[in-house]
Amino acid sequence: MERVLLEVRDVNKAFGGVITAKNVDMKVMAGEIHGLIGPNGAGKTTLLNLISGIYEVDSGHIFFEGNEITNLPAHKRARLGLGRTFQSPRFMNRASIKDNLELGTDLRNQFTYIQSFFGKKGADFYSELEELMEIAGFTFDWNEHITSLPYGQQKLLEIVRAMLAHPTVILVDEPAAGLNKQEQERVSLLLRKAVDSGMGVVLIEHTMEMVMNICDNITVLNFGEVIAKGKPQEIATNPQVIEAYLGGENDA
Amino acid sequence: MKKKKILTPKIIGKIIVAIIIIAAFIIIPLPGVVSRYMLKVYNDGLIYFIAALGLSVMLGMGGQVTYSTAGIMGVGAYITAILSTKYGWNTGLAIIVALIAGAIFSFVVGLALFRLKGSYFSFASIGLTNLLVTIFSNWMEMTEGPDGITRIPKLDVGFMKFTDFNSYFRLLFIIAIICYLFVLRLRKTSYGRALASVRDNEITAASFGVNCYMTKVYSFVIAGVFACLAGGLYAVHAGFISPEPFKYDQSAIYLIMIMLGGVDSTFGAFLGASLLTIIPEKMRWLNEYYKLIYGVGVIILMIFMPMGLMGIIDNFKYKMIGKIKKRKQSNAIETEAN
Amino acid sequence: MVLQLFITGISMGMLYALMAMGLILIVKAVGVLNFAHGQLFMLGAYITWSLTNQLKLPLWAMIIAMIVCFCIVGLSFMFTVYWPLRNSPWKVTVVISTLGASIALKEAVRLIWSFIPLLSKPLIDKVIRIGDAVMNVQYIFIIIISGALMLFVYFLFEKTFIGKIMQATAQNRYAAELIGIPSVVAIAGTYMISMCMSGVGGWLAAPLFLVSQSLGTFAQKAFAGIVVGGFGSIKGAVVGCVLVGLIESFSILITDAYKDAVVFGVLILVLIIRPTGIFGEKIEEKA
Amino acid sequence: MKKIMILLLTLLMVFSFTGCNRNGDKPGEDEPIKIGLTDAFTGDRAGNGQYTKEGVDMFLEYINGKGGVLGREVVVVYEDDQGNETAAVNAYQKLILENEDLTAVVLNKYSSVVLAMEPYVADSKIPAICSGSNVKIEQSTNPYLYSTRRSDYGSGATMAAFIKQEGAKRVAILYSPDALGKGMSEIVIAKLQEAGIEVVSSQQFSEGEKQFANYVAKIKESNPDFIVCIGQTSETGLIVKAIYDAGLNHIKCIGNSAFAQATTIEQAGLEASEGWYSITAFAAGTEEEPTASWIRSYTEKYGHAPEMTSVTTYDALSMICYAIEKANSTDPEAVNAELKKILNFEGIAAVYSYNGNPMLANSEFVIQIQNGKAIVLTKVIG
Repeated sequence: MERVLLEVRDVNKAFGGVITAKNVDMKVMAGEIHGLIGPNGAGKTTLLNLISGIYEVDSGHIFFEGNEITNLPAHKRARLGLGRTFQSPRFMNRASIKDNLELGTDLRNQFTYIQSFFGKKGADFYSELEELMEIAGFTFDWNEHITSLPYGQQKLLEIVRAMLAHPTVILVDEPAAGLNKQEQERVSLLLRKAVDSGMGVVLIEHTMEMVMNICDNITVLNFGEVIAKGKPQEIATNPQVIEAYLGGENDA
Repeated sequence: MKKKKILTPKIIGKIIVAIIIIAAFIIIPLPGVVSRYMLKVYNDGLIYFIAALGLSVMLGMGGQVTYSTAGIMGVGAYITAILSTKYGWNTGLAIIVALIAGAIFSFVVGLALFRLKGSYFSFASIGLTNLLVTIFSNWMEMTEGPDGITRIPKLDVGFMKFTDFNSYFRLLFIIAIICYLFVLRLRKTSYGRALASVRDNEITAASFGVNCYMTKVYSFVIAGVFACLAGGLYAVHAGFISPEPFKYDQSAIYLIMIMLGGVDSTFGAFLGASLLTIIPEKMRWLNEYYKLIYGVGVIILMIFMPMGLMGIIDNFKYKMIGKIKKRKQSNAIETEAN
Repeated sequence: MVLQLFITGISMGMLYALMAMGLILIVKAVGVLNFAHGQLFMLGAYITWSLTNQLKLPLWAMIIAMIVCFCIVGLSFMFTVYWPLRNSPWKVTVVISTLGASIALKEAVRLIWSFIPLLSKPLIDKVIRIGDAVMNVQYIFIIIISGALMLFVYFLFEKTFIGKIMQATAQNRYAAELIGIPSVVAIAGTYMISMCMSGVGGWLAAPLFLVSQSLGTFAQKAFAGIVVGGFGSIKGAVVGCVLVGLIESFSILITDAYKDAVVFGVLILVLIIRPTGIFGEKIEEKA
Repeated sequence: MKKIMILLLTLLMVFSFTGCNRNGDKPGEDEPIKIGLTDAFTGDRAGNGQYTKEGVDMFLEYINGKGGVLGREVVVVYEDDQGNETAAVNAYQKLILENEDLTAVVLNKYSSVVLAMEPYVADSKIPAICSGSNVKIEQSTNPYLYSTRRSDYGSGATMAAFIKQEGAKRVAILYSPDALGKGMSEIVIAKLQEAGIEVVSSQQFSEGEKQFANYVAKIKESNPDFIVCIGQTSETGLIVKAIYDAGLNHIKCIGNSAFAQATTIEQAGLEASEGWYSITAFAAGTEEEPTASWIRSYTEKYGHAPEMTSVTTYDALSMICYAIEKANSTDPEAVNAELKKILNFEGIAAVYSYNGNPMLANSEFVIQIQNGKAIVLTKVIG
């Protein structure tokens, strides 16, 4: 099903003199893990912030399921089905794990505050949560403080929380950073599960091994510009990409 | 890992608390149990508690420091006083109108003030309080200026009269319980979670569909309604109001009540409110030194108990559960070992 | 009359600007507004009164003693109110502790110097006439000295190396420490300068408004000036405060009693139209 | 370290619950006669409380030196009303509820504070003598309320008459934002218009004001030939200095009683206060006996001249003791009845007599400040 979920068309963004995005084009298809790679400071996270509405674009357009969301504020884009995780996990660290996860399900149910006050409960998400936790490979005490979980588990839980919100597209920012081999495997499984249930995934990641074997399409960014697009195999052999990453063969 | 229903200890805890509350409700207002002046102090304490509850939604759940509690309390008090003395309305009706007016006023002002963030919002709320106090002290035709309004009639709702401190104590007690349950309920709703997410990080909140700006404005409205309710009840209780109790330095007391009680807990607001009304009475012998010790005490409180009394109790509970769990795990390991 | 309103407005504006400068230094160094700033201003007035009237120091000796006292007060204020809380995860604790400090300072001053307002003689007790307007010489001192102090602080922070250190510590204390800046010294320096500025403000204002506990109320006008001028920019604060002084002064044409209401009304209006103030830039929060 | 601090704080709170509360002792034959007193001992108006206390100590020294009243020692119970209406209401209720055997109460001079307490004075049925001068106190029908002052109505009329006598044509008025300012300015304006004198500007300055240059500039703009100022002692010094700085001291200026007090003259300075007129029940520089000798002994005892509140408190206490002796009992009702019979009682500040309304004083002085001294020009009676 070749349906375009998210399209970024000719987007530019600069902070003062620093150009972080220069006429960037990107398309994310349904049921696809779209890799977004590039050296540090290439503007990957900034692009994610532009898509999720944290920053406003200087020029260009962003389309979500066909309709334009360029000038929508961040919370409206989230409500349309745009999920997001962050480089370092962001939880309400003085609240319990239950409250943090329910922040995700609130996004799915989208009840008004008054409905929620008078006890309107969404569908029971425990079974779904158990299924996802099986993939994530760890359990937790429901009322425990989030800070009691180790870093790796927090990263995984952040993906689970984003998935609980049933987004159409989920933007994942370096989920495997700082994780051991086994946990990285879990991340791939989770993202595969997300794609199987119809979500589109935009994955920023540095561990090439993971990117190469789970991504369906890849866009490469360098200094805010798209320098290559295509299947993982094409990208692996593309001279420009190698040069951008390794700083060129003939350098000393 | 499903939500376990821990039956016994929590439920028993709740029953004990309920018994204490009902006992206090019946015994304290009985004549002779407490001196008439102390009863007046307890009533003041309950009124401050209601205002502090409103602030606990904004500060405790939403992380927004505001100095406008006393100012908006003044709005409620003056509307109630003016309607009941100058226009002869029934006091109960006047309080209800004060609530509605307070909600509208807080909404409009909230829209303006929340264009600012962090400390700049807090001290813009100081500007708001000063603006209100200047109006209270200079609009002689309506508010009688610094002389204040005297002889505000007691609450007389047809079938029930609350003329003396004892009956008024019971009314305040019930209203305080209702407000307390409302805020407790609020924490568990999607609004409570949205507000907590705004407190911890607005960007995360936005990416979960929370409209941070409006969420903060709604919390300002809730705090405003509670403050106006407290203001109206205060006017009727004291029978006299002047601009004095609604000034900027009075607003500081509500903030300190929440921090003393414990910022994260609704019960903390009650603890803070009752302590800060009873301690000044009992510390009369300090007289002119009282304020100095009070100021220094606030600094010490922030250094050693940033999460307030309830913070300590929670830590204590948390450590205890930690110990029990460890003991369970250690004997689990022992049983496995042998 | 308009000339008189203009002169009074400018002179009061410069006084508020002096306080605002001290306040902004703390905001830049610590990230939180110091709610005890008005009381430090008042403390400055009382200290200088004691130095001149009780110790009978000549002017030049008094100025040196004054600066030394202000540095000591600035340091002790920092080590009691800010330093123990520097690592607290939640900024509100620092805000409330400055609140506690403002209450304690007001009472301490009342106990040491008693509550009867004290009279302090101006440097030159003369009044000069400009057209039909009149200006107390003390105002000229306020304008000159506060102008000089502001330039000094502006250069210190923007141009000198020490200024760079202080700004670096202010923006990111953790990173500054990583590259070897002793953040204790930098922040202490900022607090000392801030106290000197508000202390000098107190010294200059005392002859005009008597030395009393209610001097602290000027802080709220200085706050208003900072918002009107723009977040955290030193230029913005000075212009904002002078504007607030002028608004306050000219508001007498429309109302006599509601003067303060006009000032704070304008403050809230500015918030609605241009929340970042005149010079403030929109602050992009990093994701 | 953290543990010790928490322990200390919780101990502090526990201790505070069991804190000592004074129980009222029962009246007996040799028990001291208790008179209540509320005034501002803290807050911005705390200076007033200090002068009141000095007046009380002088009276107690005098009366107990003479063997007290009815052979019993006289004692004064203090309560701090912080000079603001809300704290005053609390303080008064605390005073009454914690001391059941009070014979009478002395209140302070701030009319808005007294008016706030007035309903509670009526409920407790204990005679209270204040030193407020507001018209609302004069019109009060509360049988237990008295004042050692002449009402603003009287002083306002005297002020207007004096201005007329001085041949003024254009009068500017600047008044404080409280009962005193609002009340008195209305009467003065009414009386001046009756006498055909034009009121060229009338301004109410904002509360806690410090910068009067702009108000004075507006007065200068309306070029008056007479200036009337009404305010409390915390502002009067600044107003006089502002008028002097603006170069208006060639214009005659008159103020209410606060402008005749020692603190005002000291704060404004000798040149600035030179020539100011004032309508006051008491002036520290008066030569009138017995006031002058009392002032000398006061200044010897405390090292500074008394304020009006010192002498009005002294007179209030002496009237209460006089009524106790006449009623030969400390029962508030009996003492209250005696207070209603007071006629030409020789006080320090004035001659007091009850004639139907709470205002006991009916004499006042028109004074002028010459070289820092308040010189009595005329004495106004009735």
